[in-house]
Amino acid sequence: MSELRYRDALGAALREELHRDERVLLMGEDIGVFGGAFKVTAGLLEEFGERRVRDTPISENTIVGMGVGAAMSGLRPVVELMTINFSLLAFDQIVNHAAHIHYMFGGQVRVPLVVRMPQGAGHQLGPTHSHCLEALFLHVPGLLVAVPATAADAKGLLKSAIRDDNPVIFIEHESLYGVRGEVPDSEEHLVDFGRARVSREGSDVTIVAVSRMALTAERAAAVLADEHGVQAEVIDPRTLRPLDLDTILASVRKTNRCVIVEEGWPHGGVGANLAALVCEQAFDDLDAPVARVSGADVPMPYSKPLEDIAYPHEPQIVDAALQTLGAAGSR
Amino acid sequence: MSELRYRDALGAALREELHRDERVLLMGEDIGVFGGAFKVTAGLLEEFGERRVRDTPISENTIVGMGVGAAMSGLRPVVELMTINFSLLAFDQIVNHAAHIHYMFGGQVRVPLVVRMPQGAGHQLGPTHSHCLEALFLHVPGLLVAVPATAADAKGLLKSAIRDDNPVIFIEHESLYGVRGEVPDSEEHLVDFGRARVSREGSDVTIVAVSRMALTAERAAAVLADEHGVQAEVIDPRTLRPLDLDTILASVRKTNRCVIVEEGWPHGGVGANLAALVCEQAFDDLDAPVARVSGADVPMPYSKPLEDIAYPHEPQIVDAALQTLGAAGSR
Amino acid sequence: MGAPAKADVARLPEPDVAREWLATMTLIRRFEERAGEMYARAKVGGFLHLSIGEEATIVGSARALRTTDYLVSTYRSHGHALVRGTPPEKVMAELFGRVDGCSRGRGGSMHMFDLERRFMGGYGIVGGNLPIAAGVALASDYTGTDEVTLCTFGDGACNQGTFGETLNLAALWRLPVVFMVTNNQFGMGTALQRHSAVTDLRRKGEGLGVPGMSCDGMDVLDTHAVLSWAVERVRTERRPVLVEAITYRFRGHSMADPEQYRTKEEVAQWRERDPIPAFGELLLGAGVLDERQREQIDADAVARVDAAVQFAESSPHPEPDSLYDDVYVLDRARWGTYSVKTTDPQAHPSSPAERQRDDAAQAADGADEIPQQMSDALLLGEEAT
Amino acid sequence: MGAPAKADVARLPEPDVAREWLATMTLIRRFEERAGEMYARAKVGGFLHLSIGEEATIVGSARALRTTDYLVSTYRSHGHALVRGTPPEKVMAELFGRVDGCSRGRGGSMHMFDLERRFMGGYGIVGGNLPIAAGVALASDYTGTDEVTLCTFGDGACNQGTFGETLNLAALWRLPVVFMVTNNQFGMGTALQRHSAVTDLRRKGEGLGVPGMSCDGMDVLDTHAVLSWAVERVRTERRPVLVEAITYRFRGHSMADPEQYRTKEEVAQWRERDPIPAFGELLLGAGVLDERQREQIDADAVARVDAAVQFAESSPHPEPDSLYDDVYVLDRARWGTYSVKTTDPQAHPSSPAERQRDDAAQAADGADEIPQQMSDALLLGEEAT
Ligand SMILES: Cc1ncc(C[n+]2csc(CCOP(=O)(O)OP(=O)(O)O)c2C)c(N)n1
Ligand SMILES: Cc1ncc(C[n+]2csc(CCOP(=O)(O)OP(=O)(O)O)c2C)c(N)n1
Ligand SMILES: [Mg+2]
Ligand SMILES: [Mg+2]
Repeated sequence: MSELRYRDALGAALREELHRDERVLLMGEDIGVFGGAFKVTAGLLEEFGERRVRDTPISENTIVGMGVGAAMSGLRPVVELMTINFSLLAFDQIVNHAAHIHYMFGGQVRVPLVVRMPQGAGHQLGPTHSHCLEALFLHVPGLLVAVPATAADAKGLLKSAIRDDNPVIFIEHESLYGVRGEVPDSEEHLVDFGRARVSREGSDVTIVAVSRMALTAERAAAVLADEHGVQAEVIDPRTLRPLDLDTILASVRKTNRCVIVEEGWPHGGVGANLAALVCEQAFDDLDAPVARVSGADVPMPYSKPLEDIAYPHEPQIVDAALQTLGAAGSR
Repeated sequence: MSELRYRDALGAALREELHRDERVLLMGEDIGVFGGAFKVTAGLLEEFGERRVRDTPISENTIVGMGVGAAMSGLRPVVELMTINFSLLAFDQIVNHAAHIHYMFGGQVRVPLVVRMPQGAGHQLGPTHSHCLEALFLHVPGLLVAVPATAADAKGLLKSAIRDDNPVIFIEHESLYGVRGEVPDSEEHLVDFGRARVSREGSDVTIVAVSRMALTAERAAAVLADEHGVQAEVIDPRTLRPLDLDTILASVRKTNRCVIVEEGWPHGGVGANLAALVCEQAFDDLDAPVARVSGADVPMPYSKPLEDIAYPHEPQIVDAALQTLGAAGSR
Repeated sequence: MGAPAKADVARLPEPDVAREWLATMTLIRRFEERAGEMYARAKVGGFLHLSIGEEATIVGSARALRTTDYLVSTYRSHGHALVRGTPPEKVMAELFGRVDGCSRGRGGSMHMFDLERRFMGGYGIVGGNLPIAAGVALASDYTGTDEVTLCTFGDGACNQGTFGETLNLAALWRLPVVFMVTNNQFGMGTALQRHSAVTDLRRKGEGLGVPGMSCDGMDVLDTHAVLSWAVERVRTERRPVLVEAITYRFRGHSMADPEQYRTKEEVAQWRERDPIPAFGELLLGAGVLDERQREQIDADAVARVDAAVQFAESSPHPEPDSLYDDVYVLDRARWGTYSVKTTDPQAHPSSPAERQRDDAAQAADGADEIPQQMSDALLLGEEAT
Repeated sequence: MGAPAKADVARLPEPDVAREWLATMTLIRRFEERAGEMYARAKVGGFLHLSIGEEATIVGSARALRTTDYLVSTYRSHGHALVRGTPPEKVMAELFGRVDGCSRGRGGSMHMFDLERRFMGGYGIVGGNLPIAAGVALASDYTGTDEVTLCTFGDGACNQGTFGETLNLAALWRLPVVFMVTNNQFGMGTALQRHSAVTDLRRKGEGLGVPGMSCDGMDVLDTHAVLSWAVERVRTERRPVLVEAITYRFRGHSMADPEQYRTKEEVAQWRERDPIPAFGELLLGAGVLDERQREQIDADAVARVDAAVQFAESSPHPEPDSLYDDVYVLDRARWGTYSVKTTDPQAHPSSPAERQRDDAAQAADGADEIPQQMSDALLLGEEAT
């Protein structure tokens, strides 16, 4: 085990996979000479050279599309988009092409492409640079979607993503890059897609939280325990496609209460999707409606106090959990 | 009242608004000389000339972006995208620009833009031309989203959309273009956004169905009544933003059962969103889990028999409704 | 037509090769004519975009490639599959939506594919294939081979953002790709001069670092000569080139196009330059072909297409339970839920009674208001009434 | 520096005008220097992109416009707001995220806006502003006015798909728009020759029907002369033009840029051509300005910026309950649910205790691992350690 920043865990995953497999190459805006807008790729150009680590022009749709073509031809490209907001420029290549090519050509060809990008608010980057858009990707069959919250998952999931034969949307979080965590040293430390992480066990309420919110939820769970005597079980799904619904359902069957926490928009978000699934599959086990805590349904404002209230913090999670408990027996 | 095809009702709305308001103009690929890929705009070039009805190059992102700029400057552009699948090329202008400009510039400027486009399967157009993507748009604050199912709504909602000061995503359905329906003749026949249409009253189960599925659901309701003695209430929300949740909830409070029907993908779809909202708001009124009927979670295949089973027909809706009834009292 | 110009004869390849070109153009023509008939008989669904009139651009360019080179096409790609050697049977079966189709019935007319023959696909999104072709070329470059990728697209596609993005990147990274604009004078119903400010499409790469040239796309010899030069230049100099092939689409954009955007006279004029008879005459005049051989070539093409239709007819439809196959590559132990099945495909109507009810319902909602064989017409808004 | 060349003097505008240009360039410089300080003191958050070194491109171009003309910019747009006449107070208040900011604190540095002064906005998406500018020009054309739109963007933006799409459409539709590339030699850390196959950016419009020209973006006179010509040509001939202004960004891309992609020598060389002292010298030499006036201009700028900071400091933060304002225009009777409020903004931490707990939490998840004023550094990955 080593203590690594999330950013460096990602960098280590890239470095190891570049070493392991000659077919892996990186492409993206300012990932080379500049070292990456968030420095995830720092040092890799120096180590692997211009053939494997490629600075691109600002042409998101084409960068991703070239990744698709290269992947179809046997390479394993990892494309970095500077933030998830710019992935909207590449949405055609991601959805109409990367996601559907394997199916539409009858399984003849594979698209082992990884598209990495960070999301998230908290740094006053305003309405064009702050959104959490995982819900747009989880909607699309053919994509895998990872949302790592810890350094260990960042590394293990990224390595798995690069080795996977499906196109993977790999969503990092800007506020996590500096967070340290224990990371297994082994070059074969892989984290499987479709296996949730139970970061805290508890019997009173299940809290499912994605991306950065997994950490916020853990802190909320500590408050619930310390101040309210409530034992929350905290689940980080790690990947939204595939989804480890079994782990979530098992927990809900135990706690009979469920709170879902996401940073993105509520209408048609991750929370709506999980709430629908949980209500469908565990209806008789629920003692209260599934509660959702989400980002506010607004473009992210620049103003610090407005931004602060536009995405969830512990108090909302604590409140939501207490509400599901207050509702117990009310039916 | 006149009996009009859905297509012609849309054409009439465009014609009337072009006459009424000099600021209205149309832009899109092949809407003029060709008369529109689906002939909605047929005859308008001849009637209004090249200034008001503009054929564009194949440049989706720029066509929408020009619509944004023109709308900011006081025009009321209506942009046609040939199908919703191509809107993914314009996703940046739709989300990062059209949806957010009013908010991000502090309310100083408005974007009264309408983006019209059809969606839907049924004609073997395969994996790049058949998807239903309303869920991608309803996720985004700042957009209004309309999904008219009848000729009268097509006309009335389109006229309202053109007169609205917000950017509107106006989603038509390819299989509805030929369907006839009664349409009020008045040039002031407007259908308000945010008011659902109850197309059939019933007390046993609420069926909420969007876009083309609203008609499929009506037929399923007839089968439920005729063959199973079940009285279904069928609700077409008409618009997904704003959403007339009140009408849906009132119905669920009466029937205690709810089925949601959509043609698009299930993961993070319209159904997930509505199911989450209904479960949250009417938890204690539900006698069975909210059931969802949706398109299959696959890129739409070309093969006729595969396409047939990849989107919902009446039997699935009937089954889902019966299931919610069978589940009654099982709690 | 008289005796061929000496210059033309001098440009002729070996007789065998010349005859093969004629045979392949003829096969493509006959194949597409038959596909059109099959469409009218509702054996083929969806859209059907024919390249009738453009065969010289297809054969002239593809024959400039080695078998190890790659070809990337658009939704108008039957000919591109055939010229690469995909059996007509598999192409026709794809049009029929059958399991033996070259995309297993999943893609249809717009999405042909043949990995083995390095035909890297037809794509339904205008402009979507350019970055993909550049990616294929990147892989060739990365692995140090001397393969070249030929990427074809239409005049209308030059206006798509990917055009500028991809040409710049290909020039910057010196990727071995030939960009070929099949300029058939229209993007759907929009004439070239109504969609592009610059109509001399060779020039489209000037600001992007990609030199351009043109060829006569009605002349397989000229197309072949120019493309051969371009392909070899790209192979050795490793810089992309843009080639405009000037041609004309004889048929509508797709099957039900009323073609109000052009005159019958214009079409007739271009039809006089039909590349297949023109090349046939040239070969006859040059003594490379006799009348009997010419008829044989045509008869062979027709027979081959007959066989293709028979094969397609007898190939089964995909099984319902294959619906979820190949959404994902699932080749080792897997966890989690990949797909959400809120409707079970097996549960869809299958009994005759249900099927009948469903058909009636379809009719009521307008999908089948019009006979099946006119479904394209419906989609294009032209109704049977 | 010696006496100015006769040619330069001959090009000078009226003395008042010349002094106004110098004053505006100075104001922009002083404003941005102060903004940088305010950023270091955590008064400003997010990204802060300065145009220091590029002032001549801003003033030279904007002064070629009439007040009825439109200007559309990028995320590097403080100067564009100021040159149009937006009070420095409102621009600084926007940087401070206050209600009196020119976008009411919603947009920040990257999203300035002033409808009244026809400054149609700064946009955070590279290339996103081109179609918008063309749309503004379309509206001018549609309503039959002779307004012109000036659209500025960077060398890096030329590689975005919208560049080709928009230039073609503007040429095809003869829209009154001047496209101006502010070529500051870099897109972030990527040098021009590493992101663009053609580095002579004038040529970028050649295949698109848009003629190009260049100007010396370090020389306000040359910039003004070329842009004036371009703007008037566009106004009368109603065809777009592309102008490349060759300049240099003296500071990092944004605040915490370590600038490893260029040498100190290169920066120093360009700094010798700093457009503000250069123009000052010219005016002095031409007798249009004396030393005292020059100092006064600078002192005025500093005073104005002082006032702007004071104004911004005293402007209130937006009220929490304004969070949902202006997501939609809601100006008449409305039905239905527009926004889904699963979290009530009022419920967020507000009591000191809660706020404290939240701060600690933030620190733990790394957001504030680094002092607030280094948040940009964090975002750029350069940590305080
Ligand atoms: C992104 C996108 N926009 C629009 C369409 C609809 N469409 C299909 S073909 C076509 C015309 C293309 O013209 P061109 O590139 O010249 O090719 P051609 O059809 O002439 O071979 C259009 C607009 C599409 N398939 N994809
Ligand atoms: C679509 C998009 N991609 C990437 C970015 C990140 N980004 C911001 S500025 C920039 C460089 C732009 O360079 P240029 O156009 O030359 O303008 P300059 O910053 O030099 O003024 C990049 C890549 C962005 N904001 N938008
Ligand atoms: Mg064409
Ligand atoms: Mg630049």
